[in-house]
Amino acid sequence: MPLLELRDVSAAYGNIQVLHEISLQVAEGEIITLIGANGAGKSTILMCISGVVPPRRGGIFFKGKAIHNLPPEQIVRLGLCQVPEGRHIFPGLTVRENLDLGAFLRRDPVGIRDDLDYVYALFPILYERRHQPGGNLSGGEQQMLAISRALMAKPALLLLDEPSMGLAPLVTRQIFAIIRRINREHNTTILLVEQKASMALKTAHRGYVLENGRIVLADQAGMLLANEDIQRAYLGV
Amino acid sequence: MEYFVELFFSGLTRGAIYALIALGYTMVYGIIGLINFAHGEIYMIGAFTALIAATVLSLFNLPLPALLFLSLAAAVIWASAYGYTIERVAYRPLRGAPRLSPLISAIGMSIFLQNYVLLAQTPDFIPFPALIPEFAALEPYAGVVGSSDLVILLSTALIMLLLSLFIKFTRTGKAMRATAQDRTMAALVGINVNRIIAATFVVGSALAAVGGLLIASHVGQINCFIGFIAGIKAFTAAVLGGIGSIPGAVLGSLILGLTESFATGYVSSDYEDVFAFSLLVLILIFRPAGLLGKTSTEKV
Amino acid sequence: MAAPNVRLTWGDTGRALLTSLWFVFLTFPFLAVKINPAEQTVLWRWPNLIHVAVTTFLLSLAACLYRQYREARLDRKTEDDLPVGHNPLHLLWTRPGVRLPLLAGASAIALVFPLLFSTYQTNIMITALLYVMLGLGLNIVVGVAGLLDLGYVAFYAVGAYSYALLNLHFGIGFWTALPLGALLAALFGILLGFPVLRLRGDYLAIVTLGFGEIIRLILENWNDFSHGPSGIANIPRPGFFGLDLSLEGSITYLYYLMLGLVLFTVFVVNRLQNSRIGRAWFALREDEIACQAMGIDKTRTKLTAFALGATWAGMAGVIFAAKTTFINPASFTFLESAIILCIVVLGGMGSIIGVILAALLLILLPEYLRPLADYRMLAFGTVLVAMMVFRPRGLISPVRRTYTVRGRTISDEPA
Amino acid sequence: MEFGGIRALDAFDLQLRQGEIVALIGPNGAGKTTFFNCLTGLYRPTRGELLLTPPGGETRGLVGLKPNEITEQGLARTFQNIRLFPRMTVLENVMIGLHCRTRAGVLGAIFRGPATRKEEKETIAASLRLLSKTGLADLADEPARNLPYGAQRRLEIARALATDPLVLLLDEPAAGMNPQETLELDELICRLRDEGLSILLIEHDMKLVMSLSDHIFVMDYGRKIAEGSPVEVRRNPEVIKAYLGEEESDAPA
Amino acid sequence: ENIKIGVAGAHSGDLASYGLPTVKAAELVAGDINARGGINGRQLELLIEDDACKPEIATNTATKLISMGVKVVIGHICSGATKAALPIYKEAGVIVISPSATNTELTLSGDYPNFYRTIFSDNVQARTIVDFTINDLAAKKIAILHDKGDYGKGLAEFAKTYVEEDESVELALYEGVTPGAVDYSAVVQKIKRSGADAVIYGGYHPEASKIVTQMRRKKMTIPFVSDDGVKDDTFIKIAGEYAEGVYATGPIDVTANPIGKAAREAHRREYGSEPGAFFDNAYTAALALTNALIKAGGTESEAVARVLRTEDVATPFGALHFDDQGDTTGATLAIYRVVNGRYVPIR
Ligand SMILES: Nc1ncnc2c1ncn2[C@@H]1O[C@H](COP(=O)(O)OP(=O)(O)OP(=O)(O)O)[C@@H](O)[C@H]1O
Ligand SMILES: Nc1ncnc2c1ncn2[C@@H]1O[C@H](COP(=O)(O)OP(=O)(O)OP(=O)(O)O)[C@@H](O)[C@H]1O
Ligand SMILES: [Mg+2]
Ligand SMILES: [Mg+2]
Repeated sequence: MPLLELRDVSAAYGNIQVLHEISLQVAEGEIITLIGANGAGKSTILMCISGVVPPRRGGIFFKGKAIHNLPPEQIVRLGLCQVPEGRHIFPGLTVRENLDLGAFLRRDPVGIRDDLDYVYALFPILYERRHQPGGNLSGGEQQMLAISRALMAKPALLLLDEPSMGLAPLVTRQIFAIIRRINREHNTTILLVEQKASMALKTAHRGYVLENGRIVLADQAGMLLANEDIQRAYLGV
Repeated sequence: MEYFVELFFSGLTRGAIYALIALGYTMVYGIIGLINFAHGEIYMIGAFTALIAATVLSLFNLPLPALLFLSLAAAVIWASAYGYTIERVAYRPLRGAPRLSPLISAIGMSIFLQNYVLLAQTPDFIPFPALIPEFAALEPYAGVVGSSDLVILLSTALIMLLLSLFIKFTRTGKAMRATAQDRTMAALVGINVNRIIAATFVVGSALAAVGGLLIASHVGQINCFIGFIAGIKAFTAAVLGGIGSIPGAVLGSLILGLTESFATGYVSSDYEDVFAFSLLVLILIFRPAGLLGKTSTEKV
Repeated sequence: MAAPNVRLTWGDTGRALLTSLWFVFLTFPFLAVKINPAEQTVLWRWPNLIHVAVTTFLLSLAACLYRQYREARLDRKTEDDLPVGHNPLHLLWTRPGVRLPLLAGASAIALVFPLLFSTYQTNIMITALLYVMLGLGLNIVVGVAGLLDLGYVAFYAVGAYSYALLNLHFGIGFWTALPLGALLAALFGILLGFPVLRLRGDYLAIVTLGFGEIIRLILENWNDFSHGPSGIANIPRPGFFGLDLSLEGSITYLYYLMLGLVLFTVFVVNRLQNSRIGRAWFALREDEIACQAMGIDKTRTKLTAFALGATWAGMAGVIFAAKTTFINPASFTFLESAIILCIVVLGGMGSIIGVILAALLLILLPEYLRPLADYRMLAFGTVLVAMMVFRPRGLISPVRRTYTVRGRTISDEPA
Repeated sequence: MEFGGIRALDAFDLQLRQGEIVALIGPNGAGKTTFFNCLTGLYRPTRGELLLTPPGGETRGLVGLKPNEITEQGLARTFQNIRLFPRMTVLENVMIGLHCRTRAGVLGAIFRGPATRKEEKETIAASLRLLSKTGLADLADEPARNLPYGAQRRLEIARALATDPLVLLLDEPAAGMNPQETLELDELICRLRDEGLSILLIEHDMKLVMSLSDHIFVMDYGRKIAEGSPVEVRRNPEVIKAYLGEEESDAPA
Repeated sequence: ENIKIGVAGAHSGDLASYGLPTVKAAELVAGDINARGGINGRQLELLIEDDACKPEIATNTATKLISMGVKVVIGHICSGATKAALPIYKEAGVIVISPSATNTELTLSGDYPNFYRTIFSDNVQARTIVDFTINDLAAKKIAILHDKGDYGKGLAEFAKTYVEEDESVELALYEGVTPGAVDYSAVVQKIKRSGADAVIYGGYHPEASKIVTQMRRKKMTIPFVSDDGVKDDTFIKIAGEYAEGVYATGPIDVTANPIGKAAREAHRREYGSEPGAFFDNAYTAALALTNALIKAGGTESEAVARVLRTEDVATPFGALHFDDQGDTTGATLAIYRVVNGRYVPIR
């Protein structure tokens, strides 16, 4: 049984349908990447999974449980966590409080402390800025904060929406390393949406290609990397 | 000098009265950014419930402290229930609507509640029993400060302290602040946004009810329209102090009360509200986010 | 289309029962008990609770049905890929064949209204038109430029008092006072706007509210200037080329005058909205910082909106004074501002036709609800809430004007 | 420029000549966006000067001017976190850009005289031209918020161009774009440069930066740590240490 | 055809308690006459219209009544609303009798020949209050407060003039308080500081009771003299023990007058409650009006006016008619004092 499964999911904003019968599976321990042009509907898929944009039709199953009718907070409770596009830092809360909120549903103070140290170690700048309001961080710092906040939840499945956006090359590489690392060390399953398709495909096990709200291709990451059409369309070769 | 002290204390009392209402106001405002015109009506409902409870209970010849406690409990319970229901009926369906729509809904709610109480009870002023006991020890200072003034001042200080601690340190408090800033993201970290907003209304309404009882007992009379002016004043005070800030609400209220008192004392009470509002304009010109509001430049 | 499939389950009924119990609890102290604190007596009114229980039970069942119906409809529409979430009134209005006949019919009725109806009806229609004008004026400030003004009534008062006082002291007539009142109100708008327009959102709201109160308090307290709370009486009605008009005549005259002014307002507001300056207002409402970066002078643009809005309030004030022939500060309370704001929001911020509909609705409704006596305001409050709950975006949502033909490619134009 | 004790910008200086593309790079939080904000008048620098010399004009100081005045002087920008007018149509967004180059006032709007009508027509035509230049012409009547991310970025550029600038400031224009789209952006920027526009670019996409820039400034902690041609900068050990990281090929395997 | 009588005033909202007693008085009087066969066989029909005490609504009310063919009106209740409505009535030749509009200009300005009232005007009441305060209470320094309202301030203005005219007394303080405020201690401190030995208050009882309560709590015992708006039993209930000794003017006590007594009994019988504010004035207005209609044999306005001006009619306030300005002849004003929780007439 896959950890996450989407069956024929359709979604719309108002009267514009953006997802058409999306089906995909994510097995436990996998890193899956979702690539596609701007506006293909990648973020919308993540929002559907998290329950922010409820799908109009189709089913979403997490750990075998139907979640397409649940509100976001209950989905999060099941161990699914998203780093949304645009970061969504709580601007008036300090960096530390932002991180605490990531662990909102957790009740193990010791574990939370450890994880806090862990993310501070990953991103020392956050430690430096821990008493500063999140809204005043630079774009890249905010991205680091958003990822760290999600890590604080210790999710079973992590949804990452363009985590490298706005990050310096050095940090981007760091982020991908971290993705691999948490996947390895914590066995966190990851669904990754990324524009830097080559890096994403190198990191992921499998990938899906999305075009105009439809999945047009699904394969092992290596195969996709080698696919010429993909190279032309998404890798800028 | 004595006159100054007298005016100072009357200003303080007035300010503390405003603060009792402004605290709940600023909480609700802080979380959904809604100028909740119905908050004043919740205060009125609280005061009325206290009166009704006190009248019913006084049939049983209870001692004053028991009467006070039970009326307070009734006021808090029902005011919270009304706050919760209003949120449920008039504001929750409007999440995601344009910013001004809930404002209109709030105005409608406020009109509705006034007239509901008017029809169910009476449009006239009715006497409110002195539920706050007179302290004999204060008798010599009666010219300056009365028992109810003191009780109001102390309650305000206590409530402010508890509320600040609650907001700053409890899980619910943090969830409230997070919800206030980014509702989608709050949901994405596992906060039940609807429940947190409802909780905020319940807490805010409970505070309004406490205020309702204390103030009505101090003033000695209520009718179904007292909420309106109270709401406006609380709103002013909350903005003055920096909306969403708990100590700000109290500070704003005290400044408002003192201004009015000194304006009356040294100039004329004809223009006390003019002074109050002018001060508001002046302060906002120099501190556009209120006294304790955050003025940091927006990050772009 | 088949009727959507709605049915009530036991669960729904149970929920309705709980709701009704909740409301019984809620209303218990107010409806079941009636106190007479003076005599320390209590009157128990148990039957009231039964009414509450039954009414809320039925209402929540109805609400449940309505929800199901709506959901069913939504569902089907996505299947057929039909537009969702559109508002029937709006759809009707934008349908090509409907708009013109509707407009023609409305204008025909408007033209012959005084001939068909009694003086009284004409009189309240004048009031309604007055509020249309106020609503359209405030619409510039709130609906278009997005500045929340809770003290709009101050400018209305400025207009009314300019006419009353100018007439009292200098014998200035209506037609001279009309532009003067408008001008004075605009001046006040600028005066207020200068210091406060850099405030954001609700901070602006409270300051404007305060300003409205200040104006009213000054009018109330400064007897030598404004005659205080007892007001100014015997303000002349507008003259008609020096003719003496009967009561009926002058009301009819005022009606047509008002109709003309409303048309003028609609014309002006419409042109403003679709102009360079109107675009700047819209943009300002969307994002101030981006606006500045695009070279829009924030302060000046806001001031223009503020002053223009005030101008209309000033004019409406002059007419108000001329219509009632008596004014006192009590006519310019916050509630008045609130009602005008309701008109704007209910109309669907920024939509002219919406504002007109809302003004007619909100002004005529209480007038015709008058037989309900004390239940009138209760009903009014309920209507406001219900309207917002069912039409959160207002009666008619404004549509952005489009400048190109949809689907046409323009890439062949010179780059 | 300081924020409550944090010095975000520290004695930083930079020159940009006409028709040049200069890139500004540096680690996250280095103060690049802050520099833009100072340039465009959103923040007021604590010390220092900003000078603009239009071709054939005299040098003018920009410090102390309001943001809209700076735009009028010929500086236009895009934002790192997109700031469009979401509920206005694409075309209108661009027309707003033309606001400071048009004149019609309230009276013009009401009476709509021939001058106003002409101006309005020209505004629309010019906006449409800009849209086709940025490849958005088909979307002219969409509300801006319905656009996909990449298109929104291009719309921001179109809107900035509409203010008829001498200098265009781009804050991470390629963020959130896939490589293919980035290539298109590359072309667009080149084209703009060829038309004589000077461009100051903040970007983390090194491929784009290296291929476009005539000159690169590198900053860290608000200070300049290096400058030079792309090749020089790429080799600079300090830049590698602070920003680029050890060379490792980004290209697909 | 019925004779239509308009009854206009505030019948809903917070001011309803001032307007509804008038409706009841009119109903009682009209009911009596109709029971006796009406006027010349024509029944009286009451057209009751709410003006919410707002001038702008009052004009609508007036036009509506005129549209319905009304020739005589009992009302309006508030001075402002009355002033707004009067020009409309004047033009239509409608006669208006108000039970409660006290503004002096209504009669003294001469602008409204069609207007009559059965209540004393502000200047008369102010005169009485000031005279009483100076002569009977022997006050030397007087503080005058008002509630900034139409009624309260109008009265206070006159009181101020009269106090200033009198060389022997000093105006210690003249100030408006904000109605609805939660606390008046600052004003009270100010009175104390002014050294006043009596307070005259123009306004209604809610504010009066707050001010008196705070004065007494702050151990200020100087006399508090107020007006008809305070001469209300609610005032005593709310101010409780602090109400003791407060003076207020009001219409003369009608409980001894047979007509007044009968009217009040009829009210109790019919509505099961005690009559409210201005009931006696309204009853008087209704009696005077119907008497004029009977004597004039219809609603012809000149004839009705003549009767009103010349012929005495028996009312709860005794036999009276109206003077040329529209005020009643004869004394209708008395001074009361709170003694043991009740208003007792002292003059
Ligand atoms: N709130 C919204 N309202 C209306 N349409 C929207 C909304 N959000 C997204 N869309 C539209 O839905 C489509 C899919 O958007 P989505 O954000 O999922 O794309 P994406 O694949 O994540 O693109 P990107 O790479 O730019 O992030 C786009 O055409 C977009 O315009
Ligand atoms: N308004 C502000 N208030 C407080 N601190 C600020 C503010 N604006 C920026 N800062 C701080 O200044 C520093 C520089 O921010 P800036 O946005 O200029 O970085 P940047 O170079 O653009 O980084 P990135 O590449 O991540 O966008 C950051 O550490 C940020 O926290
Ligand atoms: Mg996306
Ligand atoms: Mg930046």
